[in-house]
Amino acid sequence: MSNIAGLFNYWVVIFLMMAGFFVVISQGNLVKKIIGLSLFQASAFILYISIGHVSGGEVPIYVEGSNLYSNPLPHVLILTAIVVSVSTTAVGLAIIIRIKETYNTVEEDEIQIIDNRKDDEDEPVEEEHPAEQKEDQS
Amino acid sequence: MDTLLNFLSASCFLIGGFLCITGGVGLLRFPDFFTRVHAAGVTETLATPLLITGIILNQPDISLDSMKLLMIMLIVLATNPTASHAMTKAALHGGLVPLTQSKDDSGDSTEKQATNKKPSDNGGDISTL
Amino acid sequence: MDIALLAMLCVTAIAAIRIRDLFAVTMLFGIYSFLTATFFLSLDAIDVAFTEAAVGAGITTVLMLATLRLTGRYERKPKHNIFIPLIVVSITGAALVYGTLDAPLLGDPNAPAQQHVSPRYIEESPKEIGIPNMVTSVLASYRGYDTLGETFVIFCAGLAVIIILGIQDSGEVHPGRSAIGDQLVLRVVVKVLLPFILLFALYVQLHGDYGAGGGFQAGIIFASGFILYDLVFGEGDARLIVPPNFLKRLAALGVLLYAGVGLYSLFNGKAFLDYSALSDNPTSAQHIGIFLVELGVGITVFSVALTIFFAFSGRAQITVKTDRRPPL
Amino acid sequence: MLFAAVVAIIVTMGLALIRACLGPTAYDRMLATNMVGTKAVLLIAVGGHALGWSGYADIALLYAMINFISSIAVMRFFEYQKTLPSQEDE
Repeated sequence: MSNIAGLFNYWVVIFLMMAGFFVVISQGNLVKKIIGLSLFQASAFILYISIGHVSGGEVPIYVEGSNLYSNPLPHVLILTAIVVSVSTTAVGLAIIIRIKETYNTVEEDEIQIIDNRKDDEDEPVEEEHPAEQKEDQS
Repeated sequence: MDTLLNFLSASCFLIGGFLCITGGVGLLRFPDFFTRVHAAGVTETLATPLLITGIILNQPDISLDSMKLLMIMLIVLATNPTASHAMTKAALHGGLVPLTQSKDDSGDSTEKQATNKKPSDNGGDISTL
Repeated sequence: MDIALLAMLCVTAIAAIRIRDLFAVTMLFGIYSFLTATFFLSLDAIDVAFTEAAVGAGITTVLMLATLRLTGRYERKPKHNIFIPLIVVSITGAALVYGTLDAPLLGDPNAPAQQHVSPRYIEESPKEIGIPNMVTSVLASYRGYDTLGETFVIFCAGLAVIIILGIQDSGEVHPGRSAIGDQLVLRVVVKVLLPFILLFALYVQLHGDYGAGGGFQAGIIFASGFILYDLVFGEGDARLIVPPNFLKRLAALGVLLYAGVGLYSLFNGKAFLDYSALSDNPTSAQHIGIFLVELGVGITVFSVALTIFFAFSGRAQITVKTDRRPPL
Repeated sequence: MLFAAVVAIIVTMGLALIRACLGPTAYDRMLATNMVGTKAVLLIAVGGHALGWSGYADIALLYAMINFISSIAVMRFFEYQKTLPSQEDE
């Protein structure tokens, strides 16, 4: 019984992780994929913090006369990881915006279809790219 | 004095908790958006000060934490009604129609915006309950 | 309380999978971040809760919404079968669950993770570094290299977003044009609230040694103050106050400040990022070093977050104007 | 009494979460999201006081601010997006 209570956290984390993973591999929309990735990341954070938790321990801020603290190391790792994750998410979203502007869709299947069509006939590619560059310079 | 404070904080917690739940039930059960705003906004605005006053009264003495809690109370009191108000205005502007007006009245002079609503957005909400 | 929070997390995740309205999914993601942060708090990770609340619920949601505005709100129904992904996910999940059976129980003080370097941090850092918050001392002093690397990653992410999306100067934007800026109540409340948000950010920055907080959180909160201003008072108004060109330099300045502290100690005959070069008294040297480093981190995070937001919202403007070209 | 208040807040959070999942219109979801945020602030304040966490007030303060910012952001972007198609039509 104590086993179940002690491992319950991990199981929920695994469930959440798999939910994120499922979104990433099964959904076609790129924005939704990014959201799934974020879900996955958030659950990985929970896993780390769960590992660092010490029952009866205190917040790792030194107080006179107390000597049982939670492990500060996972907190440090995850603190920086959260900020890094938002930066990477931002880069991913930026790429999605460019994909939308080039292909006019964010659905994976449609992008693939357009890509295949471009491989067959190279003309549309040549037409599309100068237009993009002009927009950048303006 | 102590018992009085304890009694006061306990009643604050009780009433605050009760108001919370009423707000939640209202949010879930009321028929359309504007009544739900009413349920959520009004109860939250009273429940938050009650609960936070309860915490402040429950603390052994006045400390920095009490001041911070007071700040929280002020901020929630300022932002929560504002958010509700802005949301209601946005909804009205975005084409939701209050329940009191039937669909024919929605072209009033006050709500010209209501006419160009998007069916995909509010198609289901009036007929849900 | 923990179990209730975990259950709500699961419900949110499932709902996020099922709903096709991406706006709703983004809002659910905001709720998810709030719940995660509350859960962190109940696991004693106060600094992490701080960061997750500011980043997950604040910045990430805003960025996702800004993207959705450009890419469209509704997701199409996926065409292919969902059973293969479901099987893959189930197998992976089962393997992971099997792996946890040997894992140490939650809160076990004798778990391997609690044995290695952490006792040293916990016992020595209040004496060696002289500040109560162990997370800050590990972050900025013991693992200073790591944090320097993370700061560079954030800086590079800002650069990448600028390269991909481009960023406009104030001349090309429309100050005062905003859909909700005409709400008087909102404007007044935001005007009153803004100084407090910025003040709170400074408090978090400077109080990080003693309580929860530090450069990462303060930078994000400071940036979200400006983002709030930009949201309510219209596109470009914030850009007049903090021009994007200035922001780019500010981001570089933060990283340079951090690296400069390291170089300073290097030129004084100590190891890179060895703070004892900064002062004769080792404890006060650590104080000065941590202050400078956190300041550098705060400046970088603030300017990168704001740059990314400007890039996203500025992009929205361009596409509105040029989206009329025929689809492929 | 503290315990009762914590339970009440958690129950309310759950109810608001259900509304956020069901919500027929996007505005309902906004409202429910806002409410979950406010309830999270209260949960941290009351629960932190009950369980004796240190420094919970800072976090609750931050939550109150961020909650406001994110609900404003949702409104702004949502509203803005809705006006786009009508502009295109004209």
